Amino acid sequence: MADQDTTQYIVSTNPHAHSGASVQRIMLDVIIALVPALLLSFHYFGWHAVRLVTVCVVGCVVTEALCRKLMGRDLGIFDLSAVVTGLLLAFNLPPSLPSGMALVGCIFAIAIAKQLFGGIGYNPFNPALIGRVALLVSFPVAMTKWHAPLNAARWTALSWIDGTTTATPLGAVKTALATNQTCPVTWGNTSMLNYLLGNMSGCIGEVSALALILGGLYLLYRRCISWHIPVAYIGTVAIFAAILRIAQPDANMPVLFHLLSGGLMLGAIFMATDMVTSPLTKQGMLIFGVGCGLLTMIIRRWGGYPEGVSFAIILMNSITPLINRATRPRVFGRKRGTS
Amino acid sequence: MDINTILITAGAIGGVGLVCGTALALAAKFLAVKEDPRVEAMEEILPGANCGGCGFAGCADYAKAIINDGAAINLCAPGGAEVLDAIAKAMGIEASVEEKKVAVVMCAGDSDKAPRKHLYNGVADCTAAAAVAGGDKVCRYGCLGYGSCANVCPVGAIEIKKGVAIVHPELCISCGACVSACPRNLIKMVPISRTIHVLCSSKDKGPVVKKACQVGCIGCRMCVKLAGDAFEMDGFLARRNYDIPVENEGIVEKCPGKCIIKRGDSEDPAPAKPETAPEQTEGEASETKREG
Amino acid sequence: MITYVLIILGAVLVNNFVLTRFLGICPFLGVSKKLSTALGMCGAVIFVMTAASAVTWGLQRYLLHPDGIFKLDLRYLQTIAFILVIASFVQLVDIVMKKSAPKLHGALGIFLPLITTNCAVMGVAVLNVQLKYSFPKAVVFGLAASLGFALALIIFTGLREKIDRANPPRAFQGVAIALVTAGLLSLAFMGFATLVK
Amino acid sequence: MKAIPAKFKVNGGIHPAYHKELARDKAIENMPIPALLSVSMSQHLGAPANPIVKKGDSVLRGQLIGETAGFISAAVHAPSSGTVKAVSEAPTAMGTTAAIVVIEPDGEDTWIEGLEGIADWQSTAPKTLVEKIAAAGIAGMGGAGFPTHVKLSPPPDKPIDTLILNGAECEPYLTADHRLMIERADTIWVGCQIIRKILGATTVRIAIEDNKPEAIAAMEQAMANAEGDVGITVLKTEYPQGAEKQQIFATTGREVPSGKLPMDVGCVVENVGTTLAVWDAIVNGKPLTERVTTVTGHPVAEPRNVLNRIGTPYSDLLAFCGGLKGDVAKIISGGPMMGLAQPGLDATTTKTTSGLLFLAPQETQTFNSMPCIACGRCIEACPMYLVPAELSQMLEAEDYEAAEELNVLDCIECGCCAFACPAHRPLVQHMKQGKSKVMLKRRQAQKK
Repeated sequence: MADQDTTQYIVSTNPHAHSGASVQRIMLDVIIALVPALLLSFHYFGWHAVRLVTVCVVGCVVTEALCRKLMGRDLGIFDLSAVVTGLLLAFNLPPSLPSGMALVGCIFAIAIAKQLFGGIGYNPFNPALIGRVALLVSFPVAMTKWHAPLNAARWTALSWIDGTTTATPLGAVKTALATNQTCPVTWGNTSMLNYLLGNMSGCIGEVSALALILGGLYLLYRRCISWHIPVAYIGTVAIFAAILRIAQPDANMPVLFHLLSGGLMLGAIFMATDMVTSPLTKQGMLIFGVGCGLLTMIIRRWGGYPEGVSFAIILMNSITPLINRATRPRVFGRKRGTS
Repeated sequence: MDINTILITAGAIGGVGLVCGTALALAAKFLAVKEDPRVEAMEEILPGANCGGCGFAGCADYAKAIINDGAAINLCAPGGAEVLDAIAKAMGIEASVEEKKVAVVMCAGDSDKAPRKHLYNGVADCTAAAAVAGGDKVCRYGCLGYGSCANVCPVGAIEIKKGVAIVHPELCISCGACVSACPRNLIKMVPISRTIHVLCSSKDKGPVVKKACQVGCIGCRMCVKLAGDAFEMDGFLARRNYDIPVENEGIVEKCPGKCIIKRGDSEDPAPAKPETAPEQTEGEASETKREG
Repeated sequence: MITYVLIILGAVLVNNFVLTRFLGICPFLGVSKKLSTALGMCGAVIFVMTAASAVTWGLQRYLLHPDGIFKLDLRYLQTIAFILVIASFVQLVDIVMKKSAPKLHGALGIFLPLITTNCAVMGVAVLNVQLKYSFPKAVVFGLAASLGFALALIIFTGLREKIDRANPPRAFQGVAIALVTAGLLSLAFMGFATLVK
Repeated sequence: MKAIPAKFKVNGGIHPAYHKELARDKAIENMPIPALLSVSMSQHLGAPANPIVKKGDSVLRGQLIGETAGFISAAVHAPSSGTVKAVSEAPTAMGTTAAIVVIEPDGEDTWIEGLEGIADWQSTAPKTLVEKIAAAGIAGMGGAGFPTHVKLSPPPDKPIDTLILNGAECEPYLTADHRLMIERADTIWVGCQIIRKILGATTVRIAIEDNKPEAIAAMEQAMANAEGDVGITVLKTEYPQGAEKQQIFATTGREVPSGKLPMDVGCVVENVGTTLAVWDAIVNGKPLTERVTTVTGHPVAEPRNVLNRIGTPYSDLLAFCGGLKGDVAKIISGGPMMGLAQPGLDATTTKTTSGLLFLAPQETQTFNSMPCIACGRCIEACPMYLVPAELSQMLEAEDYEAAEELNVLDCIECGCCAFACPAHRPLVQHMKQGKSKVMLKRRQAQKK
């Protein structure tokens, strides 16, 4: 090294090598996993799906940029987490929701549920779900106006004629339970196929269970989520539904109905597994999944709302710090419990 | 409203009060816990800022220490003279009043004058930076400018300007938190009336200092010759003896190392409170400062 | 038996005293810094609320009510009498805790005597009267309400330890962000609305 | 005696890109004596040695130039014959400053007389053997640098039944131990028998990772006719298999209790390089004056395993390997996982310099202050089963009591968590700061 070495080298503590993982890459993987459900939502709900997705994604990203500017922090939109929140929020909205309300949902999700706590990583609750629940509670009518998929006017007319509103399967079950008549929804393998492919009324992203499972497998392969939460969650719902089905066959729907209807697949695979708001350890994730399953079925069976997935997940989000505290691994060289 | 309804109401409520009162009196007698009244009195006198300047965990802790273990009564810096007199009167002993002291950072090597050795990439905190390869400044003794002292200062009197910490004397409440926060012990408590300082702490020889900083003390002993015993040499480093005022102010211009300065009223007005984190210049390695 | 289960479910989940009825917010925010102090507070509140709802029911039925022992309608004295009883229970807890758990007593500090003015405690007593509960129902309601308070406080303490390490903008640091979190938590508890008719 | 796969395995740990192929098949090359040798007195863990020579003295190779200062310290010897140009202070690889003896070699490289080995070491008392090792100034060459004579004299109430030779070398890029095992298998085996005799250990295991088949074959061949409970444990390749506690568990299934030492479970772990130095000291009577360092990295023209004299400047080492052919972001003394980043090439090699690594910009990890997204990958990676995610957030908020309760002191700073962290958080730096603050608090508490 003849000349006086003037270049300055980077100096830091160890380690100097890295696995190459990055938050941006993880968020990109989640977006890729959501693409199948996205395309199907366009297919089933036409312009309305396109409108809602664009409004939500753009709304979330712009809100995040504004908040970061106001807080004088670095512009954090490049980690794509706002895009993921926007997509997931859009997936939880009924097709006919006005854009203005969707924007309110974005502002609530990003500004209040996430940036107010300081940005990614600090929010205790899942932003997209807080947005959805806030909308559900503030605009109950608009949030429960459903339309049948493959509606002929979905690509031509920008606003649908009101006549074509229908109730979601879970909605019909809930009204039957409330007025304790026998539930009107029939369940054969054709309806199962429809639920699987998504040919049923509901939120634009939750309809097709198959597309969501496909996305979930991609995430599992990319190690962005682990199997613990989805399996525990869906397993608990299945067992609980089976018990109810056996106890009162006429008042309760079969297990597969509960698995494929409503927001369970979307919630269990994408919302509950949100890293920031779910427990750290595998053991904690199992407890989290079981808890979500129980709460979902309690609300579906006895609660006021037809769908309990959103409430179940944010309730379990609130318990996550306690679960983390309780499920710490045994330190190498220490007996359990001794600090 | 005949008379007996009034009597009955008063009697009813009075009765309930009586029953509860007696129950509590009995409980208080059996479960009494001795409490020293003087400690509570002392707590009232102390300002209650819990700044820890006295070295105890808070005012309550300091009060207990004064009463039980006879701790020194002039440790409460923020309280200043009034608190000192009040404690002295309460304790019935004579109090010694001292002149107010302010913190001064004994280094002026900012990013223009003192080059960096390497691109430090890690937690933006002086102690952390000093632990990685001995700090990222060529000068081994200089201020690293990552703001450990500024974060600790309860009143935000320390500002980081171009990589060097500067204490604004008029804001300093002399609690001394910054003195222990600096990993390189550059901050000294100096009587507020003294305004001439040797802003360097490098014990290296002249040529080494010259390579490390443009405003370093090269140990030429000029100040000792000119201003007598107001300065004293500590190896190759000139240190200010603050007990003796400096008569010949000319030393400030004559110092060849340009590290002796006069800082009466600080050159630039103190900001109200440093709002944003030190801005991250592109050139420097990505600092990991917690914003907000 | 089923009515008691409904009362408990109603008071703990559906109409939780803190998260739905918004009673007892100041200890809820004040004590939720550390789990150990929060548990201490839960113990104190459970004792005071249950005991108070029992005694205040008796007071209302036998003293203030027109067909009580004085045959006089003294119900307008309800608040004073109730507060008197609650205050003495709290003072009792204060003395006992100072003797048995001085460290916890120091940690709770001002929030222990503050239970006297805690609207949840007073709320239970008044609700017992309004809902015209029988004595066993009133006691179960008092216990259930305090369990609801404890549940909300423990969950919130867990959240508080996470958000204390968060990095909100300067204006929202401290209690402000805690209030926002409490708001979101009560939004979550709305899921239990109309769970129990 | 066959190589048996390890029965136990610590979960956690990571699989970095190993890049061993750069220098794995390069035989160890002897580097000519550089123009200047600056021998640092801080060559090891514990108190630096005190220099006993002054400017102008002429010294011979193997002559004592720094005597031990305190119990945990090691002697330092002149790496070559020549005159002492200066005794001053210089920055060490750690960044701290320590005394340094600068020798200008005269080229003859003559050994000092009176250095003779102990021929029949089998029958010599362990005490004299340990004294000979201490006189040779041997310190752990795996990277920690713990003085060997201290490690080989455990207190009588701590019997040692198992000796483990650490041939894992789980750090990516480094191949020094790998080459040593291939080229010096038989002398390492003799050294191992010497240490076994000193400790009176019954079982001997040589732990080698399964990505070093040639090394396993060479050691198997050298130990062909060994008797007693002797064997090679083949570890699954994973970082950090070379860490003491993890290796003891993988080889014997014993878990060293927290805050305790390997001798508390009857084991001693010794690096293969150190074992070779023990052989050299006992059989030939030679003090430790040189070691093998892997100079590697994609920007290096010809990566090599260099047998260099202690005190060789890094710049000379790089020049011997043909200088740089690509631009460099980081210079590391040691491996990429636990090595020490260097501001430049002005430090010199010591007994613990196992590698000199040059990382290209795209390979280097840059830390930033992004918040933790609780993905849990650091918990999966931690070989001590700690919770780095929560610990680092506590330490960032300076909550040292809570961190102490979560056992931050058990962290071995192996770097697995920061390696796996998608948010690029400086987790190891948080742990280091946390550990020093917690230790400081404990010392202050004891003083009161």
